[in-house]
Amino acid sequence: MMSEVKDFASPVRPTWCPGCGNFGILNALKRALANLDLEPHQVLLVSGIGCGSKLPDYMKANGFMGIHGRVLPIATGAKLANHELKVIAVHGDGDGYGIGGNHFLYTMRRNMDLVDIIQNNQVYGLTKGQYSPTSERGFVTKTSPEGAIELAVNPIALALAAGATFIARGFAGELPHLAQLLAQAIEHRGYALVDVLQPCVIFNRVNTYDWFRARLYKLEEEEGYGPSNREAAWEKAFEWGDRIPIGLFYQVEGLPTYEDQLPALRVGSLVKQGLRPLTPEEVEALKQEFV
Amino acid sequence: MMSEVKDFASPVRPTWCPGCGNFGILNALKRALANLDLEPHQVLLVSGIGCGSKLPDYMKANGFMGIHGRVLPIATGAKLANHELKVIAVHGDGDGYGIGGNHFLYTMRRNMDLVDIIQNNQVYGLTKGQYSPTSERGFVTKTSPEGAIELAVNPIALALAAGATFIARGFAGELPHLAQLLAQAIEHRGYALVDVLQPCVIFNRVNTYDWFRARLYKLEEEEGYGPSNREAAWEKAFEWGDRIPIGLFYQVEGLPTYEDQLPALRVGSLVKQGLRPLTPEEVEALKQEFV
Amino acid sequence: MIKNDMTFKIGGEAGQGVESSGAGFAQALARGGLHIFGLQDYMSRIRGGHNFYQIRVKEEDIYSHTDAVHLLLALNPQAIKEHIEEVVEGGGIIYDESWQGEKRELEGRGIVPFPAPLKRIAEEEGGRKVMMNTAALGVAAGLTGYDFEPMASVIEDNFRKKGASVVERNLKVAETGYRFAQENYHRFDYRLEAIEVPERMVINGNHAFCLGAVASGCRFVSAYPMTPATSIMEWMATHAQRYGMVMKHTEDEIAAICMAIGAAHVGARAMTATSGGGFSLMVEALGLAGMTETPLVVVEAQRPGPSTGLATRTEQGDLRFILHASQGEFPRLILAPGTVEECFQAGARAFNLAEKYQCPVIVVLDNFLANSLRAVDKEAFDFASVEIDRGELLTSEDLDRLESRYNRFQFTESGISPRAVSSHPKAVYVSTGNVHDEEGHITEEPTIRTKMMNKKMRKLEVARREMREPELYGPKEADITLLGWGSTYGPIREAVKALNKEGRKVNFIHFMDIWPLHWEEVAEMMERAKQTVAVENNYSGQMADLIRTYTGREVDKRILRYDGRPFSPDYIIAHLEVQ
Amino acid sequence: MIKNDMTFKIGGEAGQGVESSGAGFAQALARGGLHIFGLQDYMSRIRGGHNFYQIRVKEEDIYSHTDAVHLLLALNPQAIKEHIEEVVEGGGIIYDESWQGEKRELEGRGIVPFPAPLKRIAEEEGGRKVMMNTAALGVAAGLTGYDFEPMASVIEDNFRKKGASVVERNLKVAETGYRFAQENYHRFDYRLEAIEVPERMVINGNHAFCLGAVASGCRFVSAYPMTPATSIMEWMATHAQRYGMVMKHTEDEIAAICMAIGAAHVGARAMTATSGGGFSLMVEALGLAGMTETPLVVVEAQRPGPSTGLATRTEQGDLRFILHASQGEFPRLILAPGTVEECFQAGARAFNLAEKYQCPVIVVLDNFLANSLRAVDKEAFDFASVEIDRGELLTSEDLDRLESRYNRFQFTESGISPRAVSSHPKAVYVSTGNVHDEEGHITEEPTIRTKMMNKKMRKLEVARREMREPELYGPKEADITLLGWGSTYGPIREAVKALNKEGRKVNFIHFMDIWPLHWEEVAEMMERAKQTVAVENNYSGQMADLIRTYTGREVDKRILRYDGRPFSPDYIIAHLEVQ
Ligand SMILES: Cc1ncc(C[n+]2csc(CCOP(=O)(O)OP(=O)(O)O)c2C)c(N)n1
Ligand SMILES: Cc1ncc(C[n+]2csc(CCOP(=O)(O)OP(=O)(O)O)c2C)c(N)n1
Ligand code: SF4
Ligand code: SF4
Ligand SMILES: [Mg+2]
Ligand SMILES: [Mg+2]
Repeated sequence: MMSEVKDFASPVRPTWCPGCGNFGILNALKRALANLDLEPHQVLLVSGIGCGSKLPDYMKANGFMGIHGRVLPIATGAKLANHELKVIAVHGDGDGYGIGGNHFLYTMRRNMDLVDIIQNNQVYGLTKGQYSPTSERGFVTKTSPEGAIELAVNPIALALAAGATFIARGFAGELPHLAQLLAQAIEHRGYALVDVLQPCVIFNRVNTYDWFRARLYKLEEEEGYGPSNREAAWEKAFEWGDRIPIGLFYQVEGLPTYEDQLPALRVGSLVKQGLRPLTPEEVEALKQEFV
Repeated sequence: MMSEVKDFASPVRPTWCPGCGNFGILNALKRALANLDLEPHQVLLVSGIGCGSKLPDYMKANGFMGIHGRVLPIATGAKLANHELKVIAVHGDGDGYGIGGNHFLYTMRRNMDLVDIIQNNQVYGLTKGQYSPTSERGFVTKTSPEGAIELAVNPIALALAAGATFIARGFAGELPHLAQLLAQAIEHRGYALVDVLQPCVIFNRVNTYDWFRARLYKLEEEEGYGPSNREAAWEKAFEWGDRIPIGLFYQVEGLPTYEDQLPALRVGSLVKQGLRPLTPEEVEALKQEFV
Repeated sequence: MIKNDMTFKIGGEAGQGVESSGAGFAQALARGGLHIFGLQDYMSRIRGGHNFYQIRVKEEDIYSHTDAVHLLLALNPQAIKEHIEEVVEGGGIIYDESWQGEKRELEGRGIVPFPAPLKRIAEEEGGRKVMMNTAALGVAAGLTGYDFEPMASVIEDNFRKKGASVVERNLKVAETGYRFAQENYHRFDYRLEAIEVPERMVINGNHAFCLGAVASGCRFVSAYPMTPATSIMEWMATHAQRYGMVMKHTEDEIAAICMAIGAAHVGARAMTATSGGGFSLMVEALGLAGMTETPLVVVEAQRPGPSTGLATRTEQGDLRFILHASQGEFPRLILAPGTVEECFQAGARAFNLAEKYQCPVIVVLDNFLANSLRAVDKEAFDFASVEIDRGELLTSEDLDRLESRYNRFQFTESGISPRAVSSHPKAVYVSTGNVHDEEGHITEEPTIRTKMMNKKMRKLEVARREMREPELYGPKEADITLLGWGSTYGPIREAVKALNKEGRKVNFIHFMDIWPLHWEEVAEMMERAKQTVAVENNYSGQMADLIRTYTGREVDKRILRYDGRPFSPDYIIAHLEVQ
Repeated sequence: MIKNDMTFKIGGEAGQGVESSGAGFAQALARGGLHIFGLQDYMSRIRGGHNFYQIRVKEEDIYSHTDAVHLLLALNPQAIKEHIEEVVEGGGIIYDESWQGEKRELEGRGIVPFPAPLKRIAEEEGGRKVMMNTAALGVAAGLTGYDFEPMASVIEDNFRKKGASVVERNLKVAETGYRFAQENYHRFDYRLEAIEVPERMVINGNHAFCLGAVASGCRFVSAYPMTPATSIMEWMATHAQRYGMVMKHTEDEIAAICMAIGAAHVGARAMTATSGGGFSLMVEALGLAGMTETPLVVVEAQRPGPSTGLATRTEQGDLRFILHASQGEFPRLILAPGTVEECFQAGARAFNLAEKYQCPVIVVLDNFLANSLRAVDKEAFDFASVEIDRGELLTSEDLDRLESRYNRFQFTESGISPRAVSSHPKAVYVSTGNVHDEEGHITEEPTIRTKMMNKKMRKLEVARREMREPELYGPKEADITLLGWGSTYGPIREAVKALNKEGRKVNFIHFMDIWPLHWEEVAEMMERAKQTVAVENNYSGQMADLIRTYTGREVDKRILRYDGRPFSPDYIIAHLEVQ
């Protein structure tokens, strides 16, 4: 039985604003999972707090909506305990690059086998429009009334510096392309970042669908660009102006994931191993350590 | 009256182990301050928790020893309230790149006018030898009995990705060179990272003085290398093997600091502005907003 | 005919401007000299769902909403479904004429239907459907016979920033609605009439706190957005430049409190504001402020927990947490204002208390108090009486004269050690979260530890003297004594008033300062009371437990509400009856 | 001649191996069939300063150290200065022969001086000065007439990892010291003699907890180092592979608790361990576990606060904090074991309780209990009785048979909703920290909120039934009843024993389970007691306050210690006298 997009349909109607970029992400994700023939129970979506982080409620799949900024450690714990699950993190730019920034760095260093989808609307949506880590300089919000004065986070550059093994950027307005990127990310063994440009039609009146459409181009279509060159990726990471690249910036394959390197997991996932009383020999060995 | 190294002498004797790299850092810092003719009351040292973070107790200068990992926000608050103080953060690699990693990213993005000295011994000293974010792969400790399996943090690369305007690496065993770097960092307007390789003679038996001496070379002496080229710095950032560079990797001058961009600070520091009752006009204006 | 005593309710979905028009209407009523209480209710989403705004209006000062609705402004059909039960007989509902089938049901219930061409007016006169809210307000004003003038002035003020055309179109929409009502409706029992009084402010708890804070010289605010505290940092952001403040939106709440500690350490009056989830992240640094004796003000605006809970709703579930947050023991002061006046005072008092006792001061609000609007006389906020008292803070001149070594943490009888902020050559010292000696250096000496702990804790005894005793409202002698703290003040007060009017003998003890308290006084108050009933917006009755801990007296009954909704006087009265 | 009843104290600076040799010696005594209690005391530094290790030894089971020292092993001159006052008349001090001027002072106090060539033996026989500690142990064994055999076996075991040469050199050093003592010393009143008993374990609270946890199937540990909890994660790290566990040293404590939540959510028995400062950072996620009903075990090994406080010392200052940590209200279970046996049991019980009640279980330790060594019979840890009870956990087979929709948060009478872990096609659901309905979806419905809150809180009532009642030690009838919780068990028990021996009538109520409790039982116990005295290692008497909150009974007296040092029986007795 092949799985289909509709298998991932939730009974809950999204509360997102009409036109919100999150619809595109939701649909692309369903499509990617269906294309890979995954079923809802094989997937665990972990999210945080924010508009985008409500996604797991709007999709049929195992879901855990945690607290703001802590998506990656929760996802990591779940993956380490049951590495047979496809664990997909999905959260906003504030959640992922802001309050959760350190977990982001650490998860990349570990090469945890997770997909990390960032709903990057360059603003705090759910709290009604404050500037976010990816807001551009000068972006006026309620907490930056004279315009943001911090350099915007560059997730691609950071990911390169931190050793991520799969680094991509998608656009919520380009469903097939995004679905394709997500499928690649899910298939990648190791940490996979998919930063998704996600228009917020309410609080970000600068980086709109049109604004992006006028600037975006696909790396796949860029003459001579391949995702295996760290230096080239580093250069592309800073391209954010008249032209903005989407697609796969960088990928290294074949590196061991964190889970691969844990001896206790070689015999199967922790959850599969189940629980059993210690054998008398084990008990004796434990006691003997202290005799 | 010129200030001298001994002006910075504290009555407290350091509790560091004999031979600890922190002695070199302490002495270099005193020398840098004296060379710049700064006096103890003009400086505020902010530290966290760790062996190295005890430094402010061992030096005469204003000091605030906070909690583990939160050095940079405390330093930032102090600097924003009194930007006439030279605020110098000093903390371990676990404190700064580990638990405090996100504050590190943010402080760089802000270009806060702070000096950030990291006592990088590649291990947790005070808690008696667990691996740290900068521990090399395979490093065996009590929490990595089979060797660390995370990619070591690359502070130089991260700093480049996050937009730091001054990025340097020193060595605790090279006092004059380190003192010189620290003086440059203190004079730099904006955020200045000085990652200091600091041998821990107790818990790091790999990265010893000798190990470093056999590998270190100075960027200043490197033919054709200048600190103004981000691409060149990016390349050097990954050099960690038979040759390891120390010195100034990267510097951009002339960018506004965070404090420069805050309108309320133009008339002087918050602390200088003092406290006064509101004028009747101000009171009326405030009330009128709600009428 | 009932004059100047009614409740409006505006209902619709997020994005229809329920809150902004509700708040605007409240202000228009206040400009007409009427007292108002405005209650905001919205879901945790940006568009859609169901929100309402409820405005109670009266000639006398009022402290709370009440449940009965006299005029419902339904911005969509769902609003009728949601609220029809609340509308009294003889009350009315304004709705768009296009909706079918409402009329009969309303009439069956004795509710007067007021269908009006809201959508048409909005689109034709304003050019945007979203102006239905303005149209409905116009209709409501017309229907109740209220002056158009105050409404026009509010529209002008509120839309000014968006440009003259927006102002004009809104005015036209409102006016058309107003005229439509006057021309078409004839029977409605409720009327409003502007009266002559001095100017009034319409303000919520968060903003009232901000005014107090600015008055007392707040210089530094670092915070991270979290409902319902966010409007504090947002207000501070827009006022930072003019009032010489820095407002820093930080990377998280840990950074927020730490920056405030850094700023306070070097001498700026500093604060942060958050809700329970953010406060959870601040807990470690709160202890640092305790240990380093850093003056720090923290606003904790509660919402229902645990965890994310109900993000846009109200609860008083964090009291015990706030009281005990962080490892170890250290002095902290806790204020829990109950009205906008007390919020203003808390803003003004908090920084003095923090600097005098060199410790964290936590101001406990909640969504209900933070967001509800009340009209108060401009004089209710007594700026002139706000004194800035920095306690034992050594000036530069004091320090110049200093002969002996400066001991930042000197053992003193009061427990308060004269404070110098970093930057004077004679007062160069270290502060640390480790146990330290008088000079500030790290020590592990047991006797110093004990002495330092005692020194710090003595500050609480001194502070206790200036904490406000619980306040008694109502008759001295009563059969029932209600107990409340913080934001429940309004609903309880109104319940007590109503009950006594009915001939019952009920009074009310309101705790606005929570820690430290003179517990003997509280014990005496409890002793004098016949039957005590705690009224708390939480599951367990946290204040009741606190009273038992420190007085030994068990509260006789607890009326607890923890569904995320605030108490109303009606709710309290109803639950008082069922024993 | 006093046989098998004495206290050793080894003093020196960090880096001299005070702790390792103390622990080794303790083990050697236990191998000789003696009971020991080993108290560790060290400063927060890696080298230098002053540390000591104190070993009390006796033929009967002992639960605590006592103050009197009978033989001091001074590894440096400072050790004599620090501890001379504690040495009894007739006791002795072993020190290096090179130190001058000690002899006369000792003799003046009736202390026997035992100068020995410690340094020379260490350097000549062992090749390293640091082996002075081994030399001193050898001397001590020789002096007290203890068998050399058990000591040799411990040296062999402990140094095996470092290679045969290190073992051999240590053995030679010890033996030389041993012989030196036997040949040179003749008068000393204290003697030790090995006796025949079954094998005993020498273990501290942290490791005892680990054994219990592993026995009950702990599969996942994520933690960040923090004294005094670190040895838990370190022990787990070295045992992970063999016992099928993952131990993750995380980036911080927030990640630590969150990873454990993630692991627990998908079905692994998961825990984290920290001290107060790290627990502060876990507070937000603790509430998440509460809201999502995730089974989670958290060890909180206390040390003196606030803030960094005294990092290597002991206190019981976090009880109220732990009880109320995180915004809002949710069920949590709190265990506070008092002995290594109870630590083992807590390890074994915690995971069952967490899974049965689907909530966080917090095990409260402190530095004193975490690090003190005690000898116990191997049978004292009853692995065979450890049952794994996962509560209402639906198996794959249960789910295969499921006919209806799976409701993860079903309303049930017990409050416990049958749990399925993510990965079964018939139980695909969402969990959230928001208020949610039975299925797990986010809701803001007030009635569902109230019902869900009630459902969750009902679990506490069920759990209460299996919580352990406070335990009475000593005579049923007594003039004084001491009250304690957690780690004070040992010292209080020994004090009670001693007092009754003297003819006083004293008993003791020990709380090892803290929350939830049958408070009526506690009230009755309090009722039966004549004079009650709380003995707590904190400033305010937190348990005494708790008792008052839930029973209304005020404790008559509080003996409080908060200088970072543990109680000894002597201390308690002395403070009981001064009224
Ligand atoms: C600890 C904590 N602090 C603050 C909040 C309030 N909060 C909820 S969502 C959010 C930010 C949302 O921005 P983002 O992550 O970019 O998500 P978006 O809404 O834009 O999708 C904040 C600050 C919270 N829930 N928890
Ligand atoms: C919140 C918190 N967690 C854990 C600790 C315990 N702790 C103290 S220092 C330290 C790490 C020290 O490593 P590093 O920062 O590299 O400093 P070093 O000792 O190596 O100089 C830790 C984990 C703490 N003090 N606070
Ligand atoms: S506020 Fe923005 S991000 Fe949130 S749902 Fe609406 S459009 Fe989407
Ligand atoms: S343990 Fe290492 S870092 Fe700490 S004082 Fe000793 S040598 Fe220095
Ligand atoms: Mg966002
Ligand atoms: Mg380190």
